[in-house]
Amino acid sequence: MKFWSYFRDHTGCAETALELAKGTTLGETHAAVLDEFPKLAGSKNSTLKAVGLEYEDDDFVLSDGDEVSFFPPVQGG
Amino acid sequence: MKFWSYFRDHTGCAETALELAKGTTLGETHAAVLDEFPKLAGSKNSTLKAVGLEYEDDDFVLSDGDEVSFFPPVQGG
Amino acid sequence: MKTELTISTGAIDEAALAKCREMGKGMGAVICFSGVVREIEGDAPITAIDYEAHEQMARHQFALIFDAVEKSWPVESVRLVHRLGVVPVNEPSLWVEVTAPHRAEAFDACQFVIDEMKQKVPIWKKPIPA
Amino acid sequence: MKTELTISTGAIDEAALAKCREMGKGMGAVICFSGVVREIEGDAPITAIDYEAHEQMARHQFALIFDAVEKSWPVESVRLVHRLGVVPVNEPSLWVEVTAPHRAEAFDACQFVIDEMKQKVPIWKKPIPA
Repeated sequence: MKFWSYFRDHTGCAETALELAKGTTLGETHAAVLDEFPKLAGSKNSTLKAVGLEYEDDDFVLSDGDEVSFFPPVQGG
Repeated sequence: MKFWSYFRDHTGCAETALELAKGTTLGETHAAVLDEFPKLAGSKNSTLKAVGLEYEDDDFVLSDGDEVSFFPPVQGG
Repeated sequence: MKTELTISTGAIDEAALAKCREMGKGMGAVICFSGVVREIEGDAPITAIDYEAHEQMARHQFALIFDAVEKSWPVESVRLVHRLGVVPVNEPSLWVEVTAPHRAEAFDACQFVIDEMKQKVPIWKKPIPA
Repeated sequence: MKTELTISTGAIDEAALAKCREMGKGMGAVICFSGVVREIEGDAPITAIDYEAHEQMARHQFALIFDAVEKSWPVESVRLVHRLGVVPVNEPSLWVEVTAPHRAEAFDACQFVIDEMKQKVPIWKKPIPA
Protein backbone atom coordinates (compact mmCIF):
# COMPACT_ATOMS: atom_id res chain seq x y z
CA MET A 1 0.00 0.00 0.00
CA LYS A 2 1.32 3.41 -0.94
CA PHE A 3 0.39 6.85 0.31
CA TRP A 4 0.97 10.00 -1.71
CA SER A 5 1.14 13.76 -1.14
CA TYR A 6 -0.01 14.90 2.30
CA PHE A 7 -1.49 11.46 3.03
CA ARG A 8 2.13 10.49 3.62
CA ASP A 9 2.40 13.17 6.30
CA HIS A 10 -0.78 11.86 7.91
CA THR A 11 0.42 8.25 7.96
CA GLY A 12 4.07 8.97 8.61
CA CYS A 13 5.08 6.47 5.93
CA ALA A 14 5.20 6.26 2.14
CA GLU A 15 4.20 2.61 2.09
CA THR A 16 3.14 -0.26 4.26
CA ALA A 17 2.01 -3.85 3.77
CA LEU A 18 -1.30 -5.29 4.93
CA GLU A 19 -2.39 -8.91 5.33
CA LEU A 20 -5.90 -9.26 3.91
CA ALA A 21 -8.33 -12.16 3.77
CA LYS A 22 -8.98 -13.62 0.33
CA GLY A 23 -11.77 -11.71 -1.41
CA THR A 24 -11.18 -8.44 0.42
CA THR A 25 -12.37 -5.45 -1.59
CA LEU A 26 -10.67 -2.12 -2.13
CA GLY A 27 -13.36 -0.43 -0.03
CA GLU A 28 -12.78 -2.81 2.89
CA THR A 29 -9.06 -2.16 2.61
CA HIS A 30 -9.67 1.57 2.74
CA ALA A 31 -11.72 1.08 5.92
CA ALA A 32 -8.87 -0.94 7.47
CA VAL A 33 -6.42 1.81 6.54
CA LEU A 34 -8.61 4.45 8.17
CA ASP A 35 -8.65 2.35 11.35
CA GLU A 36 -4.88 2.14 11.37
CA PHE A 37 -4.29 5.79 10.37
CA PRO A 38 -7.09 7.87 11.92
CA LYS A 39 -5.62 11.11 10.56
CA LEU A 40 -6.80 10.01 7.10
CA ALA A 41 -10.43 9.90 8.23
CA GLY A 42 -10.99 13.59 7.49
CA SER A 43 -10.20 12.93 3.81
CA LYS A 44 -12.29 9.77 3.66
CA ASN A 45 -14.74 10.90 0.97
CA SER A 46 -12.23 12.67 -1.23
CA THR A 47 -9.67 9.85 -1.20
CA LEU A 48 -8.69 8.49 -4.61
CA LYS A 49 -7.89 4.78 -4.80
CA ALA A 50 -5.84 2.99 -7.41
CA VAL A 51 -4.72 -0.60 -7.88
CA GLY A 52 -1.53 -0.70 -9.86
CA LEU A 53 -1.89 2.14 -12.40
CA GLU A 54 -5.71 2.13 -12.60
CA TYR A 55 -8.40 3.79 -10.55
CA GLU A 56 -10.76 1.15 -9.13
CA ASP A 57 -14.12 1.18 -7.36
CA ASP A 58 -14.68 0.16 -3.76
CA ASP A 59 -16.06 -3.23 -4.81
CA PHE A 60 -12.88 -4.16 -6.68
CA VAL A 61 -11.57 -7.46 -5.23
CA LEU A 62 -7.86 -7.39 -4.46
CA SER A 63 -5.45 -10.15 -5.42
CA ASP A 64 -2.15 -11.28 -3.96
CA GLY A 65 0.59 -8.73 -4.55
CA ASP A 66 -1.66 -5.88 -5.72
CA GLU A 67 -0.14 -2.49 -5.13
CA VAL A 68 -2.83 -0.20 -3.74
CA SER A 69 -2.43 3.60 -3.73
CA PHE A 70 -4.37 6.09 -1.63
CA PHE A 71 -4.08 9.76 -2.37
CA PRO A 72 -5.85 13.13 -2.18
CA PRO A 73 -7.44 14.85 -5.22
CA VAL A 74 -4.85 15.36 -7.93
CA GLN A 75 -3.49 18.82 -8.74
CA GLY A 76 -1.49 18.63 -11.94
CA GLY A 77 -0.95 21.71 -14.04
CA MET B 1 -13.66 54.68 -53.54
CA LYS B 2 -11.44 51.64 -53.10
CA PHE B 3 -11.97 48.03 -54.14
CA TRP B 4 -10.19 45.14 -52.45
CA SER B 5 -9.40 41.49 -53.15
CA TYR B 6 -11.21 40.02 -56.18
CA PHE B 7 -13.51 43.05 -56.35
CA ARG B 8 -10.48 44.76 -57.90
CA ASP B 9 -10.43 42.10 -60.62
CA HIS B 10 -14.14 42.66 -61.24
CA THR B 11 -13.79 46.44 -61.50
CA GLY B 12 -10.38 46.48 -63.20
CA CYS B 13 -9.21 49.22 -60.83
CA ALA B 14 -8.09 49.56 -57.22
CA GLU B 15 -9.77 52.93 -56.78
CA THR B 16 -11.97 55.44 -58.46
CA ALA B 17 -13.65 58.73 -57.59
CA LEU B 18 -17.37 59.43 -57.74
CA GLU B 19 -19.26 62.73 -57.70
CA LEU B 20 -22.22 62.37 -55.36
CA ALA B 21 -25.05 64.69 -54.45
CA LYS B 22 -25.00 66.08 -50.93
CA GLY B 23 -26.74 63.69 -48.54
CA THR B 24 -26.02 60.56 -50.56
CA THR B 25 -25.94 57.46 -48.40
CA LEU B 26 -23.51 54.57 -48.44
CA GLY B 27 -26.28 52.29 -49.76
CA GLU B 28 -27.03 54.64 -52.65
CA THR B 29 -23.33 54.80 -53.44
CA HIS B 30 -23.17 51.02 -53.51
CA ALA B 31 -26.09 50.97 -55.97
CA ALA B 32 -24.26 53.49 -58.19
CA VAL B 33 -21.13 51.33 -58.07
CA LEU B 34 -23.10 48.25 -59.10
CA ASP B 35 -24.46 50.22 -62.09
CA GLU B 36 -20.96 51.18 -63.14
CA PHE B 37 -19.37 47.77 -62.46
CA PRO B 38 -22.00 45.11 -63.22
CA LYS B 39 -19.57 42.29 -62.41
CA LEU B 40 -19.93 43.22 -58.72
CA ALA B 41 -23.66 42.53 -58.79
CA GLY B 42 -23.22 38.82 -58.02
CA SER B 43 -21.59 39.76 -54.70
CA LYS B 44 -24.17 42.43 -53.89
CA ASN B 45 -25.48 40.89 -50.67
CA SER B 46 -22.14 39.75 -49.30
CA THR B 47 -20.33 43.05 -49.97
CA LEU B 48 -18.77 44.70 -46.93
CA LYS B 49 -18.71 48.50 -46.87
CA ALA B 50 -16.45 50.75 -44.89
CA VAL B 51 -16.02 54.49 -44.65
CA GLY B 52 -12.49 55.32 -43.62
CA LEU B 53 -11.51 52.56 -41.17
CA GLU B 54 -15.04 51.78 -39.91
CA TYR B 55 -17.79 49.53 -41.16
CA GLU B 56 -20.94 51.55 -41.78
CA ASP B 57 -24.58 50.79 -42.55
CA ASP B 58 -26.35 51.56 -45.82
CA ASP B 59 -28.05 54.62 -44.31
CA PHE B 60 -24.74 56.26 -43.39
CA VAL B 61 -24.59 59.70 -45.07
CA LEU B 62 -21.32 60.39 -46.83
CA SER B 63 -19.36 63.62 -46.50
CA ASP B 64 -16.93 65.37 -48.79
CA GLY B 65 -13.66 63.47 -49.06
CA ASP B 66 -14.86 60.25 -47.39
CA GLU B 67 -12.88 57.23 -48.49
CA VAL B 68 -15.31 54.39 -49.13
CA SER B 69 -14.14 50.76 -49.39
CA PHE B 70 -16.04 47.86 -50.91
CA PHE B 71 -14.79 44.34 -50.41
CA PRO B 72 -15.79 40.68 -50.19
CA PRO B 73 -16.07 38.78 -46.88
CA VAL B 74 -12.78 38.87 -45.02
CA GLN B 75 -10.57 35.79 -44.71
CA GLY B 76 -7.84 36.51 -42.21
CA GLY B 77 -6.09 33.66 -40.43
CA MET C 1 -3.84 45.38 -21.09
CA LYS C 2 -0.69 45.21 -23.19
CA THR C 3 -1.10 44.63 -26.91
CA GLU C 4 1.38 44.07 -29.68
CA LEU C 5 0.28 43.85 -33.30
CA THR C 6 2.51 42.94 -36.21
CA ILE C 7 1.21 42.88 -39.78
CA SER C 8 4.07 42.21 -42.15
CA THR C 9 5.41 39.99 -44.89
CA GLY C 10 8.12 38.54 -42.64
CA ALA C 11 7.98 34.88 -41.64
CA ILE C 12 6.54 34.21 -38.18
CA ASP C 13 9.23 32.95 -35.81
CA GLU C 14 7.33 31.31 -32.97
CA ALA C 15 10.43 30.39 -31.00
CA ALA C 16 11.64 33.99 -31.05
CA LEU C 17 8.19 35.22 -30.06
CA ALA C 18 8.08 32.77 -27.15
CA LYS C 19 11.50 33.96 -25.99
CA CYS C 20 10.55 37.62 -25.79
CA ARG C 21 7.38 37.06 -23.80
CA GLU C 22 7.16 39.14 -20.62
CA MET C 23 4.72 37.92 -18.04
CA GLY C 24 3.58 39.39 -14.74
CA LYS C 25 3.88 37.25 -11.60
CA GLY C 26 0.12 36.98 -11.20
CA MET C 27 -0.30 35.33 -14.59
CA GLY C 28 -0.92 31.60 -14.68
CA ALA C 29 -1.86 30.82 -18.27
CA VAL C 30 -0.52 31.38 -21.77
CA ILE C 31 -2.26 30.30 -24.96
CA CYS C 32 -0.50 30.48 -28.29
CA PHE C 33 -2.42 29.73 -31.45
CA SER C 34 -0.76 29.29 -34.82
CA GLY C 35 -2.80 29.15 -38.00
CA VAL C 36 -0.84 27.29 -40.63
CA VAL C 37 -1.36 27.18 -44.42
CA ARG C 38 -2.65 23.74 -45.43
CA GLU C 39 -1.82 22.04 -48.70
CA ILE C 40 -5.50 21.82 -49.63
CA GLU C 41 -7.72 24.89 -50.07
CA GLY C 42 -11.25 23.94 -50.96
CA ASP C 43 -10.67 20.74 -52.97
CA ALA C 44 -7.51 21.69 -54.82
CA PRO C 45 -3.87 21.31 -53.81
CA ILE C 46 -2.00 24.58 -53.37
CA THR C 47 1.58 25.61 -52.76
CA ALA C 48 0.92 28.82 -50.86
CA ILE C 49 -1.63 31.50 -50.00
CA ASP C 50 -1.12 35.11 -50.99
CA TYR C 51 -2.55 37.37 -48.26
CA GLU C 52 -3.67 40.93 -48.93
CA ALA C 53 -4.84 43.46 -46.33
CA HIS C 54 -6.41 46.87 -46.14
CA GLU C 55 -3.67 47.38 -43.63
CA GLN C 56 -4.68 50.62 -41.99
CA MET C 57 -8.25 49.43 -41.50
CA ALA C 58 -6.98 46.01 -40.34
CA ARG C 59 -4.91 47.69 -37.62
CA HIS C 60 -7.91 49.72 -36.53
CA GLN C 61 -10.22 46.70 -36.46
CA PHE C 62 -7.69 44.67 -34.46
CA ALA C 63 -7.48 47.56 -31.99
CA LEU C 64 -11.27 47.46 -31.56
CA ILE C 65 -11.11 43.70 -30.95
CA PHE C 66 -8.36 44.14 -28.36
CA ASP C 67 -10.49 46.81 -26.62
CA ALA C 68 -13.35 44.34 -26.45
CA VAL C 69 -11.04 41.70 -24.92
CA GLU C 70 -9.91 44.16 -22.26
CA LYS C 71 -13.53 44.89 -21.35
CA SER C 72 -14.52 41.21 -21.15
CA TRP C 73 -11.66 39.34 -19.48
CA PRO C 74 -8.82 39.99 -17.01
CA VAL C 75 -6.25 39.39 -19.73
CA GLU C 76 -2.73 40.74 -19.21
CA SER C 77 -1.59 40.84 -22.82
CA VAL C 78 -2.46 39.96 -26.39
CA ARG C 79 0.23 39.65 -29.02
CA LEU C 80 -0.84 39.00 -32.60
CA VAL C 81 1.12 38.56 -35.81
CA HIS C 82 -0.52 38.26 -39.23
CA ARG C 83 1.72 37.60 -42.16
CA LEU C 84 0.92 39.14 -45.56
CA GLY C 85 2.08 38.25 -49.05
CA VAL C 86 2.93 34.73 -50.09
CA VAL C 87 2.87 32.23 -47.20
CA PRO C 88 3.99 28.74 -48.27
CA VAL C 89 2.16 25.58 -47.22
CA ASN C 90 3.13 24.42 -43.71
CA GLU C 91 4.14 27.90 -42.53
CA PRO C 92 2.04 29.97 -40.11
CA SER C 93 0.09 32.95 -41.42
CA LEU C 94 -1.33 33.87 -38.00
CA TRP C 95 0.01 33.74 -34.47
CA VAL C 96 -1.97 34.84 -31.42
CA GLU C 97 -0.78 34.78 -27.82
CA VAL C 98 -2.90 35.57 -24.76
CA THR C 99 -1.59 35.70 -21.20
CA ALA C 100 -4.02 35.77 -18.30
CA PRO C 101 -4.31 34.80 -14.64
CA HIS C 102 -6.24 31.60 -15.41
CA ARG C 103 -6.70 29.12 -18.19
CA ALA C 104 -10.42 29.65 -18.88
CA GLU C 105 -10.15 33.34 -19.73
CA ALA C 106 -7.00 32.79 -21.78
CA PHE C 107 -8.77 30.18 -23.94
CA ASP C 108 -11.94 32.26 -24.25
CA ALA C 109 -10.14 35.48 -25.14
CA CYS C 110 -7.90 33.77 -27.69
CA GLN C 111 -10.85 32.19 -29.48
CA PHE C 112 -12.74 35.48 -29.35
CA VAL C 113 -9.87 37.33 -31.02
CA ILE C 114 -9.71 34.80 -33.84
CA ASP C 115 -13.51 34.63 -34.29
CA GLU C 116 -13.76 38.42 -34.45
CA MET C 117 -10.82 38.69 -36.81
CA LYS C 118 -12.51 36.29 -39.20
CA GLN C 119 -15.58 38.55 -39.22
CA LYS C 120 -14.08 42.01 -39.24
CA VAL C 121 -10.43 42.39 -40.12
CA PRO C 122 -10.00 43.20 -43.83
CA ILE C 123 -7.53 40.55 -44.90
CA TRP C 124 -8.13 38.32 -47.91
CA LYS C 125 -6.44 35.28 -49.33
CA LYS C 126 -5.68 34.10 -52.81
CA PRO C 127 -4.65 30.43 -53.05
CA ILE C 128 -1.69 29.70 -55.30
CA PRO C 129 -2.48 26.41 -57.10
CA ALA C 130 0.05 23.59 -57.10
CA MET D 1 -1.86 10.13 -33.62
CA LYS D 2 1.64 11.03 -32.47
CA THR D 3 2.18 11.63 -28.76
CA GLU D 4 5.18 12.77 -26.79
CA LEU D 5 5.12 12.87 -23.01
CA THR D 6 7.85 14.31 -20.81
CA ILE D 7 7.62 14.22 -17.02
CA SER D 8 10.82 15.53 -15.52
CA THR D 9 12.40 18.05 -13.20
CA GLY D 10 13.99 19.96 -16.07
CA ALA D 11 12.81 23.50 -16.88
CA ILE D 12 10.34 23.74 -19.77
CA ASP D 13 11.95 25.45 -22.77
CA GLU D 14 9.01 26.58 -24.90
CA ALA D 15 11.17 28.08 -27.64
CA ALA D 16 13.07 24.81 -28.05
CA LEU D 17 9.82 22.85 -28.06
CA ALA D 18 8.38 25.15 -30.74
CA LYS D 19 11.50 24.66 -32.85
CA CYS D 20 11.32 20.87 -32.89
CA ARG D 21 7.67 20.71 -33.90
CA GLU D 22 7.01 18.52 -36.93
CA MET D 23 3.75 19.12 -38.70
CA GLY D 24 2.07 17.35 -41.59
CA LYS D 25 1.01 19.40 -44.60
CA GLY D 26 -2.69 18.87 -43.94
CA MET D 27 -2.46 20.50 -40.50
CA GLY D 28 -3.80 24.03 -40.13
CA ALA D 29 -3.85 24.71 -36.41
CA VAL D 30 -1.49 24.53 -33.46
CA ILE D 31 -2.44 25.33 -29.88
CA CYS D 32 0.17 25.61 -27.17
CA PHE D 33 -0.88 26.05 -23.59
CA SER D 34 1.53 26.92 -20.80
CA GLY D 35 0.49 26.73 -17.17
CA VAL D 36 2.68 29.02 -15.14
CA VAL D 37 3.24 29.15 -11.36
CA ARG D 38 1.60 32.29 -9.92
CA GLU D 39 2.95 34.23 -6.96
CA ILE D 40 -0.29 33.72 -5.03
CA GLU D 41 -1.59 30.27 -4.07
CA GLY D 42 -4.87 30.50 -2.21
CA ASP D 43 -4.40 33.79 -0.34
CA ALA D 44 -0.73 33.56 0.51
CA PRO D 45 2.32 34.65 -1.48
CA ILE D 46 4.61 31.83 -2.52
CA THR D 47 8.03 31.56 -4.13
CA ALA D 48 7.54 28.22 -5.87
CA ILE D 49 5.46 25.05 -6.05
CA ASP D 50 6.96 21.65 -5.36
CA TYR D 51 5.32 19.07 -7.66
CA GLU D 52 5.20 15.37 -6.81
CA ALA D 53 3.92 12.60 -9.04
CA HIS D 54 3.09 8.91 -8.90
CA GLU D 55 5.06 8.91 -12.08
CA GLN D 56 4.33 5.48 -13.49
CA MET D 57 0.61 5.89 -12.92
CA ALA D 58 0.76 9.45 -14.28
CA ARG D 59 2.28 8.16 -17.53
CA HIS D 60 -0.42 5.52 -17.80
CA GLN D 61 -3.22 8.00 -17.11
CA PHE D 62 -1.84 10.45 -19.67
CA ALA D 63 -1.74 7.59 -22.20
CA LEU D 64 -5.43 6.88 -21.54
CA ILE D 65 -6.24 10.58 -22.05
CA PHE D 66 -4.30 10.64 -25.32
CA ASP D 67 -6.22 7.53 -26.46
CA ALA D 68 -9.48 9.35 -25.75
CA VAL D 69 -8.29 12.37 -27.79
CA GLU D 70 -7.47 10.12 -30.72
CA LYS D 71 -10.98 8.62 -30.59
CA SER D 72 -12.73 12.00 -30.40
CA TRP D 73 -10.90 14.38 -32.76
CA PRO D 74 -8.80 14.25 -35.93
CA VAL D 75 -5.75 15.45 -34.04
CA GLU D 76 -2.31 14.85 -35.57
CA SER D 77 -0.21 15.09 -32.44
CA VAL D 78 -0.21 15.89 -28.73
CA ARG D 79 2.98 16.84 -26.95
CA LEU D 80 2.87 17.35 -23.21
CA VAL D 81 5.52 18.28 -20.67
CA HIS D 82 4.88 18.34 -16.92
CA ARG D 83 7.66 19.55 -14.71
CA LEU D 84 8.19 17.98 -11.26
CA GLY D 85 10.08 19.18 -8.21
CA VAL D 86 10.42 22.84 -7.35
CA VAL D 87 9.04 25.17 -10.03
CA PRO D 88 9.66 28.87 -9.22
CA VAL D 89 7.00 31.54 -9.62
CA ASN D 90 6.70 32.78 -13.21
CA GLU D 91 8.01 29.52 -14.74
CA PRO D 92 5.79 27.01 -16.53
CA SER D 93 4.96 23.72 -14.82
CA LEU D 94 2.85 22.43 -17.73
CA TRP D 95 3.08 22.74 -21.50
CA VAL D 96 0.59 21.15 -23.89
CA GLU D 97 0.69 21.36 -27.68
CA VAL D 98 -1.99 20.04 -30.04
CA THR D 99 -1.74 20.07 -33.83
CA ALA D 100 -4.83 19.40 -35.92
CA PRO D 101 -6.33 20.19 -39.32
CA HIS D 102 -8.59 22.95 -37.94
CA ARG D 103 -8.76 25.36 -35.07
CA ALA D 104 -11.93 24.09 -33.37
CA GLU D 105 -10.68 20.56 -32.75
CA ALA D 106 -7.26 21.82 -31.65
CA PHE D 107 -8.84 24.07 -29.00
CA ASP D 108 -11.29 21.38 -27.88
CA ALA D 109 -8.68 18.64 -27.63
CA CYS D 110 -6.22 20.86 -25.77
CA GLN D 111 -8.81 21.84 -23.18
CA PHE D 112 -9.93 18.22 -22.87
CA VAL D 113 -6.38 17.05 -22.13
CA ILE D 114 -5.97 19.65 -19.39
CA ASP D 115 -9.43 19.04 -17.89
CA GLU D 116 -8.84 15.29 -17.79
CA MET D 117 -5.35 15.71 -16.36
CA LYS D 118 -6.77 17.77 -13.52
CA GLN D 119 -9.18 14.93 -12.70
CA LYS D 120 -7.05 11.85 -13.21
CA VAL D 121 -3.29 12.28 -13.40
CA PRO D 122 -1.68 11.68 -10.00
CA ILE D 123 0.38 14.82 -9.58
CA TRP D 124 0.21 16.97 -6.46
CA LYS D 125 1.55 20.33 -5.47
CA LYS D 126 3.00 21.76 -2.28
CA PRO D 127 3.27 25.56 -2.27
CA ILE D 128 6.52 26.96 -0.90
CA PRO D 129 5.60 30.06 1.15
CA ALA D 130 7.38 33.34 0.53
